[in-house]
Amino acid sequence: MLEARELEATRGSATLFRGIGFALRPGALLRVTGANGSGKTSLLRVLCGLAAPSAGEVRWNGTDVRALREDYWKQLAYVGHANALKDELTAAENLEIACALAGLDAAPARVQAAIARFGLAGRERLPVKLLSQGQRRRAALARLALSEALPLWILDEPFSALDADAVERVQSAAGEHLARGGMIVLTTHQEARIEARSATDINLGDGRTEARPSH
Amino acid sequence: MLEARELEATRGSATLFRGIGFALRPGALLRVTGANGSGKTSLLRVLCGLAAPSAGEVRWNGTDVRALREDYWKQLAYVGHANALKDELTAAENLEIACALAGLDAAPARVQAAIARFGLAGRERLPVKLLSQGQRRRAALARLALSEALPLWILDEPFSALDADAVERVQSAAGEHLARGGMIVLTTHQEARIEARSATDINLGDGRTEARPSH
Amino acid sequence: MNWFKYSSPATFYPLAGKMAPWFFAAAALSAVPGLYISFFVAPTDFQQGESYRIIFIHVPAAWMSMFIYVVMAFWAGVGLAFNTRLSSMMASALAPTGALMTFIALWTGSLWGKPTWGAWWVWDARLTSELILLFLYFGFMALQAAIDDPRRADKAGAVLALLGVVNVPIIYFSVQWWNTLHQGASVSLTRSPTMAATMLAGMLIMALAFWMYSIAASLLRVRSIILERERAADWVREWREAAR
Amino acid sequence: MLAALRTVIRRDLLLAMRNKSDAANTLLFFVIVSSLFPLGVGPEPALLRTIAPGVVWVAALLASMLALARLFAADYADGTLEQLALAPQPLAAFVAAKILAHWLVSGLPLVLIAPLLGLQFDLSGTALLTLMASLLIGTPVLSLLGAVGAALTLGLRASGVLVPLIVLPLTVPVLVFGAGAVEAASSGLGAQAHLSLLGAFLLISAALSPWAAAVGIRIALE
Amino acid sequence: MLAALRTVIRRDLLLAMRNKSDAANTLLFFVIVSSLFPLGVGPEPALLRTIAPGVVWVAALLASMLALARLFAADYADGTLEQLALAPQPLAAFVAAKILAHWLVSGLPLVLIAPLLGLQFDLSGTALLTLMASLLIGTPVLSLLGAVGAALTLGLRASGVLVPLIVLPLTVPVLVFGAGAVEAASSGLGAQAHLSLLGAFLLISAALSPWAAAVGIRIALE
Ligand code: HEM
Ligand SMILES: Nc1ncnc2c1ncn2[C@@H]1O[C@H](COP(=O)(O)OP(=O)(O)OP(=O)(O)O)[C@@H](O)[C@H]1O
Ligand SMILES: Nc1ncnc2c1ncn2[C@@H]1O[C@H](COP(=O)(O)OP(=O)(O)OP(=O)(O)O)[C@@H](O)[C@H]1O
Ligand SMILES: [Mg+2]
Ligand SMILES: [Mg+2]
Repeated sequence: MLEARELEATRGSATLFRGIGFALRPGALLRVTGANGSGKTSLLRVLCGLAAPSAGEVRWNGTDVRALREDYWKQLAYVGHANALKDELTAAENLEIACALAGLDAAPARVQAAIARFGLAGRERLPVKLLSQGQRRRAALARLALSEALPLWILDEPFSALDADAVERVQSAAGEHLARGGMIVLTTHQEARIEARSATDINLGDGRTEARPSH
Repeated sequence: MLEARELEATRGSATLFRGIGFALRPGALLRVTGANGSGKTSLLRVLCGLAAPSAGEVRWNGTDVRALREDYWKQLAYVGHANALKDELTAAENLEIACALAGLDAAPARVQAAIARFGLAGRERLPVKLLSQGQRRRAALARLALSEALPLWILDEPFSALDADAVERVQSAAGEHLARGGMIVLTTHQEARIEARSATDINLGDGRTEARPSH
Repeated sequence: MNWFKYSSPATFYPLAGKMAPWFFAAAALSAVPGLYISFFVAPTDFQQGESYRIIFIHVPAAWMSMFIYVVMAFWAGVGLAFNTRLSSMMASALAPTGALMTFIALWTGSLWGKPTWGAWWVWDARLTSELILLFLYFGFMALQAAIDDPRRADKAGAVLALLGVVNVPIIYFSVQWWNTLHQGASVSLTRSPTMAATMLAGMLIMALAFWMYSIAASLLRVRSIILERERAADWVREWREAAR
Repeated sequence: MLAALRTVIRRDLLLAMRNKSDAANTLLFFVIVSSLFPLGVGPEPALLRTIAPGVVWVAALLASMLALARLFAADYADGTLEQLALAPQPLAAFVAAKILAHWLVSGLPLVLIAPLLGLQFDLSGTALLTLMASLLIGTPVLSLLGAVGAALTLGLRASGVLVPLIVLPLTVPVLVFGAGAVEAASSGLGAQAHLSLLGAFLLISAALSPWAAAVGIRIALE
Repeated sequence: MLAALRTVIRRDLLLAMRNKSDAANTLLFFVIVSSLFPLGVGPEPALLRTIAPGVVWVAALLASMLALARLFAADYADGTLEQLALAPQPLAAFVAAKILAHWLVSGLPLVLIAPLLGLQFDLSGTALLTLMASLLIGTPVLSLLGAVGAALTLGLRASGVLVPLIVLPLTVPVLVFGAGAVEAASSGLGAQAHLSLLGAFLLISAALSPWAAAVGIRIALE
C-alpha cells in the first residue's frame, strides 16, 4: 500500500502543493490532475523517492520510502517525461536491458510480445533514433507489458505523443494491471478511460501560487 | 498560396507517403492526420523546405520552395516537436531573440502581451529550464502571438503537453490567424476546434508500409 | 559510348565485377617481374647495402597514398555537387585503400629508417606530412562510420575531404618549412645521386603494380558498398535470387 | 540582416554570461594544460624555455577544440538550429556570427592570458609579444576550422572526440607557424614571415569556413 | 545483482560497438595529440627523447578526460539514469560497472598503442615496457577520478570543459608518478617505487570513486 501524508513541495520561494495525502490500495488508480506547472511531475518524483518532499512523507507498506530505497524501487515501475531509451539500440534491445536492470524476466518471446502489444511490430530492426516521436513513446511504455510483477506503476503523461490506437493499448494494459491487483499513479491532460475498481483524482490547482525566482 | 504536388518521402527503404498533393489558400486550415510513424513530421519538414522530398515539389505562390529559400522562410512560422528555447534564458528573452531572428517586431510591450496571452504571466523571471513541460511548450507557442505578419504557420503537435486551458488559447490564436487571412498546417492526435472558413484533412494512413532498416 | 549509363549503381555493379579480376591479374603480372628486378637484378647500393631494396615498395606506396587522396576528394566533390550516388560510393571505397597505402609507406619507411638513421622515426618534413595524411584518412573514415544515414555520411565526408584537399599542400609546405628552419643535416636522405636504370625500371613496374592493385581493390569495395546500400532495390533482389 | 546577426552575437554572449563559468573554463583548461607539462617533463629551466612556445600553442589548440566541439550542439538539440535554418537570412552569416561570439568568449581570453603563461616559462619580452600576436591571429583560425568540424559531427554521439580528430590534422600549419613565430622571435630572428602566413590562413579560412559549416548544418538537419 | 552489473557492462560495450568509431576516436586523439608536440617543439631527437614520457602521459590524461566528460551525459539526458537510480541495486555498483566498461573501451587501447608512440620518440626497450605498465595502472585511476567529475557536472551546460577543470588537478599525482616511472626507467634507475605508488592510488580511488560518483548522480537527479 502506498500512502502519502501531508506532502509539501517548494521550488525556489514558491510552494507548489501542500498537505497532499492519500492511501492507494491494491487495484486502485490515482490520477493527479492540475494545470501546467501545478506540480504534478514534482509530486510523482517525490512519490518515487527521487526527490525529497519539503514536508511530509511517502510510505510503502508503512515504511518511509526514503529509508526503504532499493527495497521500494524493486516494486516500482516509473515512466517519466523522458523515454529512457538508448538511441543506438533497437526497441527490443532497449527493453531487454531495462528489464534486466529492474530484475524482470526478459525472455526474447516475452519481449517480442511486448513490442507487438504496443504496436511496434515491423520496426524491430530499427534503432530507436529513427522512430517517430510517438513510436519512441510506445517503446518506452512497452516496458509496462513486462512489468506485471511490479505492484506499483507511476506514469507521467503516458499518453503524450500517442495516437488514438496507442492510447487504447496503454489503457487496456493499465486496466489489466489494476484487475490483477496492481496500483497506478498517473498524470494526464487527456481523458483516460481505464477500468478500475477504485479511482481517485487529486487536483493540484492551477499552479499559480506566487512564484518568484530562486536566484 | 502553398501547393504540394505528388510529394513522396522515403526513409531507408520504406516509403512513408506518396502522391500527396493539395493547395492551401489564404484563410484555410490543413490538418495532417495519421497514426504514429505515418510520416506527419516528415511531411511538415518537407513543406518547410528543411528536407528534400524524394519526389514531387512544394510551391509557394507558384515557385519551388527549395529555390525560393530565404524568400519563403521570411513568410513562415514553424513550431516543431522541439521547443527551440534556450534553457538559461527567460521566456521573454527567448521570445525577443526568436522574433529578432525572424525579422518580427519584438517591442517589450508586445512580448509581455504574448506571454500573458499564453498564460505565463508570473513566470517571467524564471529561466526556462525551471518551467514545467507544459509551460515550456506554452513559451514556444507564444511566438505565434507575435507572428501575425507571417502568412504561413506550420505547427507540429502544438497541443502536446498542454492542459485544457492552454489548448483553448492556442486554438483561439489559430482561429484569429485564419480569420485575418493566414494559412495553417498542423498535426495533432487530439481534437482541434479551430474556427476556419475552409478546413481540409490529409490522412497519411497507418504508417505500416513495409519498413526495413536501411543499414 | 554513353558514360552516364555506367553512373547508375545497378549498371556499374556488374561492370565492376567484370573489371576487377583483370586489374588483379594485371597487378600480379607486374608485381612478379617488378619484385624480381627489385630483389635480384637491381645492383646492391654502395652506401646502404641490401636494405635500400625497401625503396621498391616504399616509394610506390608513398606516391599512391597522396594520389588516392586527391582522387577520393574529387569523387566526393562530384557526389556533393551533382548528387550522384555512385561517385560518393567511389570516394568511400577509395579511403581504406588510401589509408593502407599511407600505412605501408610509413611502415616500410620506418623499417628502413632503423638501419639508415638508427631510429624508427624522426620528425622529418616528409614523414610528418605523411603521418598527417594518415590522420586525414582516418578522420574521413571515422566521420563516415559515425553517421548512419548513408546520404548524410556521403555529404559530410565530401565537405571534409574537400577541406582536406585544400589543406594537404598547405600542410606539406608548412611542415617542410618548419623542418628546414630547425633542422641540421642529421636527417637528409643519403642516396646515390644517379639512379641505376634497372632500379628505375623496377620502381616504375612496382608503381604500376600498386596502381593496378588499388584500382582492383577499390572496385571490389565499391561493389560491396553498392550491395549494402541498394539491398532493397529490385535489381539486387533479382540478382540475389538468380545467384541462389 | 545586420540586426539579426547582432542578435545572434548578443544572444551567445548573453548565454555565456548566464553560464559565467563557460568562458572561465576554457581559460582555466588552457592554464592547467600548460602547467601540467612542467610536471610531466621535469623542472629544468633551459628545457622548459625551449619547449615553451610549442607547449603553449598546443594547449591553446586543445582548449579551443574542447570548447568548439559543442558550438552548435545545444542549438541543435533544442531545435534552435532548425529555426536559424528557416530564418530569412543566409545560414552562413549566422554561423559567422556564432563563430565570432565564440571567439570573443573563449579565444580572446586565451590571447590575453598567454603572456602570463609565457612568464612561467621564462620567455623574453619580444617572445611574449610575438606569442600574443601569433595567438591573436591564430586562434580565430582555430575557431573557424573547429566550427566546420562541429557542424559536420552535429548530433553524432561521438562528436566530442570526433571533432578534435577531424580538425586537429587541419590545424597543423597554424600550430607550426604559431609556435615557429615565437621561437623565431626568442632566437632573435624576425617573426614577420610566420605572422604574415598566419594572416593568410586567417583570410582563407574566414572566407571558406562559414560556408562549409553552413553546408554541414543543412546536411545534419535534412 | 551480478547479473544486473553484467547487463550494464554488456550494454555499454554494445553501445560502443554500435558506434564503432567511439573507441577508435579516443585512441586517435591520443595519437594525434602526442604527435602534435614535435610539431610545436621542433624535431630535435635528443630534446624529444627527454620530453617523451611527459608528453605521452599528458596526452593520455587529456584523451581520457575528453571521453569521460560525457560518461553519464547520454544516460542523464534520455532518462536512463533516473531508471538506474530507481533500480533494485545500489547505484554505486552500476557506476563501477560503467567505469569498467568505459576503461575497457577507451583506456585499454591507449595502453596497447603507447609503445608505438614511444618508438616515435625513440625511447628504449625498458622505457617502453615501463610506459605500458605505468599506463596500465594509471589509466584506470584517471577513469575513476574522471567519473566523479562527470557525475558532479551532470546536466550543466559547460560540463565538457568543467570536467577536465575539476579532475585534472586531482590527477596531478598520477601524472607525476606515471611520467616519473618512465623517466626513471630510461635513465637506468628502477621504476618500482613509482609503480607501487600508482598502485596505491588505484586501490584508493577504486574504493572511493564509485561511491562519490553515485552521490553526485543522486544530487543531480534530485
Ligand atoms: C616512416 C618513414 C618514412 C616515411 C613516412 C616516408 C615518406 C615518403 C614519402 C611521402 C615519399 C614520396 C615523396 C615524394 O615523392 O615527393 C617518399 C619517397 C622516398 N623515400 Fe621515404 N619515407 C620514410 C622513410 C624513408 C627512409 C628511411 C628512406 C631512406 C633512407 C626513404 C627514402 C625515400 C626515397 C629514396 C624516396 C623517393 C624520393 C623521390 O623519388 O622523390 N624514406 N618517402
Ligand atoms: N526556482 C523556482 N522558483 C519558482 N518556481 C519554480 C522554480 N522551479 C520550478 N518552479 C515551478 O515549479 C513548477 C514545476 O512544475 P511541474 O514540472 O511539477 O509541473 P507539472 O504539473 O508536471 O506541469 P506540466 O503539466 O506542464 O507537466 C512549475 O510551475 C515551475 O514554474
Ligand atoms: N531508416 C529507416 N528505415 C525505415 N523506416 C524509417 C527509417 N527512418 C525512419 N523510419 C520511419 O519513418 C517514420 C518517420 O515518421 P515521422 O516522424 O514523420 O512520423 P509522425 O507521423 O510524425 O509520427 P508521430 O505521430 O509519432 O510523431 C517512422 O515510422 C519511422 O519508423
Ligand atoms: Mg509534468
Ligand atoms: Mg511527429
